[in-house]
Amino acid sequence: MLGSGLIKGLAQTAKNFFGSYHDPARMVTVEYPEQKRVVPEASRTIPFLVYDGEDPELGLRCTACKICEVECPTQCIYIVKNTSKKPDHVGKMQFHPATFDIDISVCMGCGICAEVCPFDSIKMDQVFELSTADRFESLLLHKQQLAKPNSYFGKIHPTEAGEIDIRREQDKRKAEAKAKADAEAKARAAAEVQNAAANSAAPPPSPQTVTPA
Amino acid sequence: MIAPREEFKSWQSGVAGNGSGNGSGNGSSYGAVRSSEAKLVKKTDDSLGGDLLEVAMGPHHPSTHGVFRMDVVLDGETVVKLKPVFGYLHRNHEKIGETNSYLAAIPYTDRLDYICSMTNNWAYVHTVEKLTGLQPPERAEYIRVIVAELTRLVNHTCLIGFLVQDMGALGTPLMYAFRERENIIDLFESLSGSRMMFNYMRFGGLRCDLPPGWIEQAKRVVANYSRFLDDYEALLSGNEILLARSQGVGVLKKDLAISAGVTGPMLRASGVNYDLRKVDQYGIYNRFQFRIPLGEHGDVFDRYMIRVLEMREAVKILDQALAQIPEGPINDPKAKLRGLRPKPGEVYGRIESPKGELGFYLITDGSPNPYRFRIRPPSLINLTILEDMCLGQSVADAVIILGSVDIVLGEVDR
Amino acid sequence: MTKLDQIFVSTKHWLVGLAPEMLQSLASILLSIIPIMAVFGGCFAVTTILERKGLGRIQNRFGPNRVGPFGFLQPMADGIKMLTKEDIVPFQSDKVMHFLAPIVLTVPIWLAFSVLPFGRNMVAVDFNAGILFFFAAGAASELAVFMAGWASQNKYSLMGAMRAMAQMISYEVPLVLSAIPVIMIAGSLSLPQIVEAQAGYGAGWFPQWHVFTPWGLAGFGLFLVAATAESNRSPFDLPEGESELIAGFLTEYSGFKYALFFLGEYLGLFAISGLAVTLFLGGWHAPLPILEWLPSWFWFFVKFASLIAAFIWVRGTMPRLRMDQLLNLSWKFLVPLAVLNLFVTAVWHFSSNWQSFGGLAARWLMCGGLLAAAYVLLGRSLSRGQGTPRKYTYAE
Amino acid sequence: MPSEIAFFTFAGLTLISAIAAMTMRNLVYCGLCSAAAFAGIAAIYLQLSAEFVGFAQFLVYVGAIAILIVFTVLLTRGTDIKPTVAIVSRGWIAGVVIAGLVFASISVPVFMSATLWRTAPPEVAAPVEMIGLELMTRYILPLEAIGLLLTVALIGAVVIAMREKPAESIEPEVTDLEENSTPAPRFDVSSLEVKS
Repeated sequence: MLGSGLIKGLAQTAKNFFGSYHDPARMVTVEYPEQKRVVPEASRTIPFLVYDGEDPELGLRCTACKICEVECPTQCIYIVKNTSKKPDHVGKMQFHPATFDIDISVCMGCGICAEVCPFDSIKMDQVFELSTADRFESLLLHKQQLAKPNSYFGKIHPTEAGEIDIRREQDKRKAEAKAKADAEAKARAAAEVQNAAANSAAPPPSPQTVTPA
Repeated sequence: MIAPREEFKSWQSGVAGNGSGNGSGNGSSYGAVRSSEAKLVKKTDDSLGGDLLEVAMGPHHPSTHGVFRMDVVLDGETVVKLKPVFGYLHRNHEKIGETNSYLAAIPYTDRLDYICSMTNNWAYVHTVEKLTGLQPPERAEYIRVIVAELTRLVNHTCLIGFLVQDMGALGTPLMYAFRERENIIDLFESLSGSRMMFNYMRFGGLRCDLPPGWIEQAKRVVANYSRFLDDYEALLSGNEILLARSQGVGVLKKDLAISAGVTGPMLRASGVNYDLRKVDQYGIYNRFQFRIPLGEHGDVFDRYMIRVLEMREAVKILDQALAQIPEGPINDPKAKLRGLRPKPGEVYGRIESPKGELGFYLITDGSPNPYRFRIRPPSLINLTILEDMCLGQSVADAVIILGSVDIVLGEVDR
Repeated sequence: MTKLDQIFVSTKHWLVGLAPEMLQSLASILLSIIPIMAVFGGCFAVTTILERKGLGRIQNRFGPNRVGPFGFLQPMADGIKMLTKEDIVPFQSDKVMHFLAPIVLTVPIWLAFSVLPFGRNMVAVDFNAGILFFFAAGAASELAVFMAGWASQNKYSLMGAMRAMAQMISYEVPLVLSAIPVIMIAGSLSLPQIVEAQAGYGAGWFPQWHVFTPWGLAGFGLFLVAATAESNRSPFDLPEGESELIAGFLTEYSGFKYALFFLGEYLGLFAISGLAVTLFLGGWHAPLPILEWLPSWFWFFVKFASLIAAFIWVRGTMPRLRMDQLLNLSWKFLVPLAVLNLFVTAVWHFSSNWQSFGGLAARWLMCGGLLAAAYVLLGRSLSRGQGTPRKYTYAE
Repeated sequence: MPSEIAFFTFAGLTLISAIAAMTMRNLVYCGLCSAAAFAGIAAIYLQLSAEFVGFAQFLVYVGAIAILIVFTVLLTRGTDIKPTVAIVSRGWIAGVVIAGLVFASISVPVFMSATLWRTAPPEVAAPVEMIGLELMTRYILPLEAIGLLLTVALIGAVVIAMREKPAESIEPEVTDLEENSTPAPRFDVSSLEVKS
């Protein structure tokens, strides 16, 4: 009334003016190129492919099952299955992608691909400096650009990666133990039959029976 | 796309330097205004005044909150006719929903009203849950209430910032609003991974559980928020200029509001007690003590005040929810992520989004994607009443009336 | 002390003395004009960056901080940008008027600086009717705004120009009316003499500035409000109200012409702030006798800068009025109050011999009470019930 | 000599502006040219060291009257009116005769008066103060009369411009509009149709 509200408002802005010099909570701006926010662990931008070991081609967890391609809301994933197979972490023979492309100009970073992936292969990255001068080639990421080591995954999503690593290690041990047991049983059976010359190895595990824990 | 209309042609060829009358504005002929040939329309029986001036405000006008256009006919500065034109941001949302799976529609709902992605998610999963009978566990319900009320805080604060910006306040309240919003979207980011497009809720539950320490951080944010609201009100609520600009401006009568299907704070500012959190009691809203503030005059100031008071109530709900939240699972054990194929049928689910009643209408035919996917956007329905509120007011008022409607063009045009 | 005080004056005299006899008058003129243009041109640059930084801090932002140390070279970057930008002239516009408008705006405002006393003996031209000259020079800016709005052939420009003219005409009345009491008391239209009239200290320490009297305080307030409106500053920036009229009469201007308008608006603000300092804040006089050792021009610029800061502060706080409310404020509030202030000033003048303690108190009470009562009554009638707290019911 | 050059410059400027104000077809130009003529007259006053009158001339004529002229032109949409009558017409003859008569009736007393042949008095020391004193003593009656006249004109203008009925309610004009015309559909679907 009669200007008292205006005075109150002026006091408020004055408070904010002086507060901005001593109260860091008021200044939420991050001066970007010099400072960068520490992104929370859950943060996600675009997908990437996880590989184990050193070789991106050999260690790629993806089995080209195409679930992510089907579920992707924007249909920005393009996968071509390779005809050959290679063993996965538990030693089963799996298909692997010949082509795995993600058009990140279309990708909206929803993370559904990472959620539906049964092989813990596609995960959400945290890079955000993605701008390029080339609209077409640079924004279409191929398998080589998408593949990143498991150690990187462990660095950006430590909790989730730790759980997955433990689970995969358990699977591997179980599979090894099973293989060992199988081999022993086979050997025993072989010894019993006393026909060692004919059979020397266990049959390879069928690729269809992959069961994530 | 909309073809170039006659107004545009006349806009390009016509001379804008024609004066407009400042006299009294009675007795303009409506019929003449409608003929798109004439840009300046002769008034019939006004000896003093000049002609009517037709201005296309938008779609790139600074204060139409996006690509919205108001074709206004002005007598001096008084609005005698206003036609809202929208569709510039049409993104085919409903058709995409019909071709995608049920799961794949969730990230698209984030982009409806991109300030309130959480409530959009909730409205959609609430509808599908109604269809499939999935029941989220208690912890998930609490988290939903918490994020929805935080969204309400974000939306109302930003809306007030934009509204006062439309009144010409050089962005100061808006910057304060964004400062506080930052705290809340930091919370949402640590929860869902994204700052705006959360994609957080799932049928029968949530995508992921709260990260450790989240509740404490949320409690801190909420405690700060009531302090911030006091400051915000000290800056705005008593400001004589704001009072003069908003009181008695853009009055929406109760009957008209009801018959036009207006919902949300706009309806409550007109004095109608209708809040789906009380009416439907969806989720677990019946467990919390909160009240519904009601306006009396239905003007811009009431719409502003109702939002402030709603924020204070939201803070109360948040206090209760954050204190009561139990441990437990966050997903219905029956729910599965992929391959949802509901039985044929139809369903309409609605929640009280910060802007009003947000509803999803689905017809299913047993296939993995809905047969019909329809959204009832509160922004659009509330916008249809714009002309009735703006007639007889000045063009500066039309701008703040539009601001007080609280639209997001992503939701209006879908 | 005197040397420092008169350093600019003596430098000028020394430089004029260096010039040949024939050119001395010309040199004197040039040496009066060039420093004014340099100082206030520099003030313009500094104010733009300080305003943006100040507004940023008010809004809890950093403000511009990228160009140069702390962003202080930002005005140069802006200037280069403005100069190199394409000068767009709308196809349908009136090209001559579109070109002339920024010039017509800027030139008279420069003239207005010539009568302001920036320090002891520091006034370019001491007109007998200096204050009248100031207002006359300011009057030309209205024509420029009209020319800009009309020549652009744009509906928003035209509406902005109409608003600007209505606003400037309306606010020139309270502006002049609130300056008249000062003329009445000082008994002169010459600005240096008005400053002289505020010299001295009551009781040895209390400055005799006009603002420390009831009529002066009221006049100062009225003057500031009217000055804000005259210089199109928030909350009276309706002519270019960006939320309604895009940019008002500036909509179709770009590049250097826009920069000239920008310059003109800021110079107008500076000129009118300088006048407010001269009329009400004691001009170049120090606030306390013990501070008199600081040079007079320093005090002028301190007061000047604090007024500019106040303008920036107000701009960062307040929303904008509507056109009819703006005119109502002028005609129904400021003008009656200003007229009453004339009367109060007369009362103050004729009661100047009430120098006893009781007499002083009665004089203050009478004048202040009259003004306060009018303020309350006029304010009440203006707000017409607005601002009374509203009750909101709650449904459970 | 320089003062004469200045005088002729200002006088020429004033005359050219005045002629332009009479002959131009665009009313806005006319208004602006008349403003220039006023400014020229103010300059001539200043050259005669009549500071107060010169500034007052500028303030009142350029700052207020010229503005009002262009404002009126704007409000009445005068810029659009295309003149149908040629500038030089038969009406001119009468105009020239009247102008001549007026000029004669002013110039005769001027030339007859003794002031013309008197030498210019020395410059007055404080003209503003003297003007004030004269206005408040000797010319108090004309001043009051002019003030009264202007007040009457002001009130008359307000009365003319006042609305017939006070607009107290918020939407009086809307109801009028609704009554006078068939209510239009609020949302015009046809406008959204795709045109090929």
